[in-house]
Amino acid sequence: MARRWMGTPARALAVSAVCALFTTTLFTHTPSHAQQATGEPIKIGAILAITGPGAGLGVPTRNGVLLAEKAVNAAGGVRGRPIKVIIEDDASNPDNARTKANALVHNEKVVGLIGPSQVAQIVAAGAITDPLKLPHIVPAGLSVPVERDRKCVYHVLPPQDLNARALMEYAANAMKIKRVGVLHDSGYGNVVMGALKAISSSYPGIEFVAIEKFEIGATDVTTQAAKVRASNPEAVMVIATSGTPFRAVKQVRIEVPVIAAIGSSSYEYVKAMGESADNVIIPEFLVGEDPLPDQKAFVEMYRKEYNLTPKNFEAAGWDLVQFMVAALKATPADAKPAEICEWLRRPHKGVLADYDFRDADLTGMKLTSFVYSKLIKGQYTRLPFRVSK
Amino acid sequence: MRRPWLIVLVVVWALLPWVLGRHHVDLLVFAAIYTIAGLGVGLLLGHCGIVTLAQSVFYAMGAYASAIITVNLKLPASLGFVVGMIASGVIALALGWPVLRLTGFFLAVATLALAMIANALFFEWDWLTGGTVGIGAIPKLGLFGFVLDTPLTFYYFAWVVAAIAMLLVHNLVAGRTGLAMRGMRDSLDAARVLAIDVHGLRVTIFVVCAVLGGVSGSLFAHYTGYVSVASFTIDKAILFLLIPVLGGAASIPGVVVGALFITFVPELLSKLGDFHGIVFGLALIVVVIAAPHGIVGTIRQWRKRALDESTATPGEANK
Amino acid sequence: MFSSLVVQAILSGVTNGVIYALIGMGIAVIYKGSGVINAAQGEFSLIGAVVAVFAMKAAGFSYPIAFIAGAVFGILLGIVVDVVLVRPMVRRKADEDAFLLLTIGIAFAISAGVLFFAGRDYFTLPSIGSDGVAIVFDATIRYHAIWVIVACAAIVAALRFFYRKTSFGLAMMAASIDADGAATTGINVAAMRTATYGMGGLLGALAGLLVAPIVPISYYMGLVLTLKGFCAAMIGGLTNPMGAIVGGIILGLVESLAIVFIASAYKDVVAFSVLLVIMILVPQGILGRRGRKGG
Amino acid sequence: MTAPALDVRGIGHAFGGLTVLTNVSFEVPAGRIVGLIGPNGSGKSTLFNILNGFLVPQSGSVMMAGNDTRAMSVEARSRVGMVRTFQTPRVFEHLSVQDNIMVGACKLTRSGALSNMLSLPRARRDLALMREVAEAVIERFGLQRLREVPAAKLTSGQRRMLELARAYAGKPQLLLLDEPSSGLNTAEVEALGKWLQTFNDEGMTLLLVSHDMQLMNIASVVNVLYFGEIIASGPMAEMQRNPRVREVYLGM
Repeated sequence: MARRWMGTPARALAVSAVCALFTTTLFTHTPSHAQQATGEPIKIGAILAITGPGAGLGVPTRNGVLLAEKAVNAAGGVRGRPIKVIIEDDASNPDNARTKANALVHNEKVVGLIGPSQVAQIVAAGAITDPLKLPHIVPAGLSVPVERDRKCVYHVLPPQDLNARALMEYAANAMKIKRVGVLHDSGYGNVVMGALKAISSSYPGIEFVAIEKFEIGATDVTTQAAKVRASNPEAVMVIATSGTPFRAVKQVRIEVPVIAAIGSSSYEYVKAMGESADNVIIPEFLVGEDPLPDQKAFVEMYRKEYNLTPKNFEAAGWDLVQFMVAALKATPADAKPAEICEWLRRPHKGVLADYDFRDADLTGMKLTSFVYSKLIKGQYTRLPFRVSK
Repeated sequence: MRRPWLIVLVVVWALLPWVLGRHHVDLLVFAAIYTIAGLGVGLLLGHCGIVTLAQSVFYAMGAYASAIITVNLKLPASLGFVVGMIASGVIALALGWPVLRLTGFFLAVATLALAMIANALFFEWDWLTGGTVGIGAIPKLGLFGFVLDTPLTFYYFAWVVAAIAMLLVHNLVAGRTGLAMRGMRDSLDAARVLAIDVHGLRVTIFVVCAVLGGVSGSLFAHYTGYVSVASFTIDKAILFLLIPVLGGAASIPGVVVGALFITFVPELLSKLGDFHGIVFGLALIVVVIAAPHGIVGTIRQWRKRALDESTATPGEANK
Repeated sequence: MFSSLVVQAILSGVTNGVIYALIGMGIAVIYKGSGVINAAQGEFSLIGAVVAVFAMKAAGFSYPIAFIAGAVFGILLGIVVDVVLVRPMVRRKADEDAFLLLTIGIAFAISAGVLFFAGRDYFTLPSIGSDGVAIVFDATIRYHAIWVIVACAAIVAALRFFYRKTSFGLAMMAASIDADGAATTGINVAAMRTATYGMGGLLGALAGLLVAPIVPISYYMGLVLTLKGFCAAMIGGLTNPMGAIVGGIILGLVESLAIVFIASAYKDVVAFSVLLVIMILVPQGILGRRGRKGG
Repeated sequence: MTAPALDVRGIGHAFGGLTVLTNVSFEVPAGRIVGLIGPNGSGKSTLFNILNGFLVPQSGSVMMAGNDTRAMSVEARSRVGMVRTFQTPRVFEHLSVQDNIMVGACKLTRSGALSNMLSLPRARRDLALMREVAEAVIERFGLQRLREVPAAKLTSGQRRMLELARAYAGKPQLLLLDEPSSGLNTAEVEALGKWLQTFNDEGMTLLLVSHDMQLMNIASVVNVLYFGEIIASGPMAEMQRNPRVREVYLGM
């Protein structure tokens, strides 16, 4: 009886093969040559501005996200299952952001949400994820008070008061100047301007000699730029997400250096600035042309994939996915959203910078992690200046 | 209203959200909100022959009133609705009094100018409206102990409010005011000669339209929980104009059909990206040229014509 | 230092004003010729610029060829709008607000079409002459802006010559003043109205082509341009297209001075408030004769 | 003696340099039928538009039952009983005959938009009253068969009758008639004359403006307007014999 069961050598061979296969997959976990993740994908939602005024931020972030998705899946995904990032375009509009967030969270049943990248859209999408305590990470700085109460919406770019401080540090300590002019838009620019006013008391030496505002999508700001020039500042801060103000500054022949906020720093906007992308200093985190030591690996991988140089938003896109995946790996497969959200509330080491999501501003970045770049004839160079304390 | 037909409609309406997916219920809530704003525009267009592009202004005022009252001042939501309606009505009266002296193109263009001015001010007065950043975390509405935080619960509340608005507009149109409006529309001079205060009536209807816009804005604020100037652009003003024009300006069912059209068409065409805008533009052109009475109006005409043909005995000339 | 600011405001005011004038002239021509206010005039400008941009980028034509392509497309668009859309409604004797709804529908369809085919980004065309700037009393004006002012003057002269000296122009003028009277003298009024829309389309496209190098054009800007053009035409009195020139420049100056003396964000608020005041208090416009009904 | 229903004093008016009326004065005693005739282009319709408020005269004044109408709008004059008809009758095309007449009766009720929206008792009472008045007028004018017919489908004679019925529904004290007989055949003019006579018998003051001599027979006084001036006034028979009028009218 037993003989017949073992009788056929073919069957014995088949059984042993299966055992061998089983044991190898169980113990092999070295990422370099692990099997490609297989099976039912884990869906992560992503809302980015692929079109509209915010495309200058959304498109680079998307590249970073896709690169991270590919790398994570190549390294075995999460517990062997691949991740699938479903990217939706909010067309730089909060209504779209709300509808897309609704569809992703309730129809696609994503386990986490990435983006959007502009303030209005973040608050709109946050209204969907916050009640469910869904893990939600955005490539933008914390801007409005309501964001402080949304404990599961983390930020991988500095809050606007940190941006403002970084701008003032350079003007006060690197340039050591007194008279500063400001040209800012009515969205992102408005928020950072509010922060600048709030912290101006800690930089007594600096006086804002002209503050000119223009509406988002304005196409002609020469008159505002002329008003800034008329107050003969020693430097002009431009806080906007478009190339228009930079072109206006050049057209009215303002010769003093321009200090721009991180929101203007992407190759899309540099292209839009044309030849006004010169003598512009930007406090940011990643200068692809001259990266910090532990950013080199990411820069190389990005260049190999897209044959382009990455910047802040590409790195932010990468970090977003890495942190989300780390949370999924560290929590049980059937963990509830709130559990994953709570796991994320810890320090993280990203390509862009180091974070501590436990902070009240749900970001935890330091002023010292800023690097300062300078645009010379459209090319980024990294300045030695760093904030000391 | 024919009794049985109405009862069937109510039953279907009550069961619908349990049958449809959450995303479609969300669209039906927006259809209710747009119906209320569209009723106002339909009243002006269908009964007074006035094209208004300023409804997005009053829609925004209702939304901002609710947001400011509940978020900044932490006062109850009902006060937000009331303040929204009063604010819309008062501003409509203040602006309407001079502007409604104009007629035809010039009045329509004047309302467009008002919409543009309001949009620029919503941007600029960010201390009030939050500008592009807007106002977030608007609390959910509570009603008799229920919290209306899901599309399903809000669906019933929004459509009941829409039904009340429809009843009020129906009464207005069926009553003395409605008669005076339709007379004014056909001949302004003849109406004035019959002691109808034409200017006063047009301003009154403009105020009613604005208050309806305010109510729908408040509903929008409490449903989405977030308002920003990007939701109150000129596109929205044209959308509100589309509702009665496509549906049938002179009829209340027409406004409902129009509201359903502009909420579901973008959803059906969402695969094609921004294609729905073209459909709206072409639909407006086709309706204005070929079917001036809108979808419902044209159907009524076909049914009436079919009715006439069937009852007209052969040989008798079509009277 | 202060004076250069005012000079800068005047220069940019005149530059923008001339663009508004061109659009305003298009609106006035169509209004005079057919009694219809074309709410899609700004979209004619948008299409003119977008066609030129595509002719250059996609089809690789040179700038002059693309410019002409844009202008011709404007004329064709005007003619198609009249023949296909306006004519059936004239036959049906539709009332004033039906025509307005029609032009709003056209505006919405065109801007949605540009959004769908050309996307949300901004288009610019190369400047006429060099990209540099001329210095005037320490304020700057782009060479292209000077060319725009020259072009606008040339267009006005050509229009005046066309309407007064050429037989076709006279026929169009007659048809616009008194359609029935003109018909009795054998003028084909319907064809004249089509020519009027063609002319309106041309003026609109030219405005778009000339503004694109200064102000990047995007799908949503048609309505703002229409309203600014309408404001220019209103200030100049709708009955005479030339009035739109003065109206446009006044509007442009009011806007840029508002930026200097009030605040930049109030530019549009001031411009459209001026429009409302004029429509209500001075319906025939500052320059126009009493001849206009309406307001 | 009660104040005249209409007291026109020194009316002058010009359109851009072209004088149309110079120093026109005449009276319409309460309860009488007064006529105003004149060839085309004599300024009749301009005067008519001044009387009812569509035009503000450049000089002179119009007193209505003793008070000055300068500050009164068309609607205000109508509310105190002045109703006019139009040379080509302006009926509400899309509304049925009954609805047209009900609009005429709006003047008798006051419920506003709010009470209508909430369909308060006041609003419902007003609507019922208007329907009652309209029904009575339809009976009176024999328009029962046309009750549901949209005004657009009426003949010009029926339109004239509807305009009269609609005016009558508002119980006017003073009725201004602008070329009421234009487009009517002699039989219809005869019938119109009878209707106007019965209106007058019920106490309504009438001002007939026309170039139709036949209709003027029902007027107690006729004023003759020529090139913007009243050249003669008196009973119709006398006017036919007046040399100045004959010269103007009959070119003899």
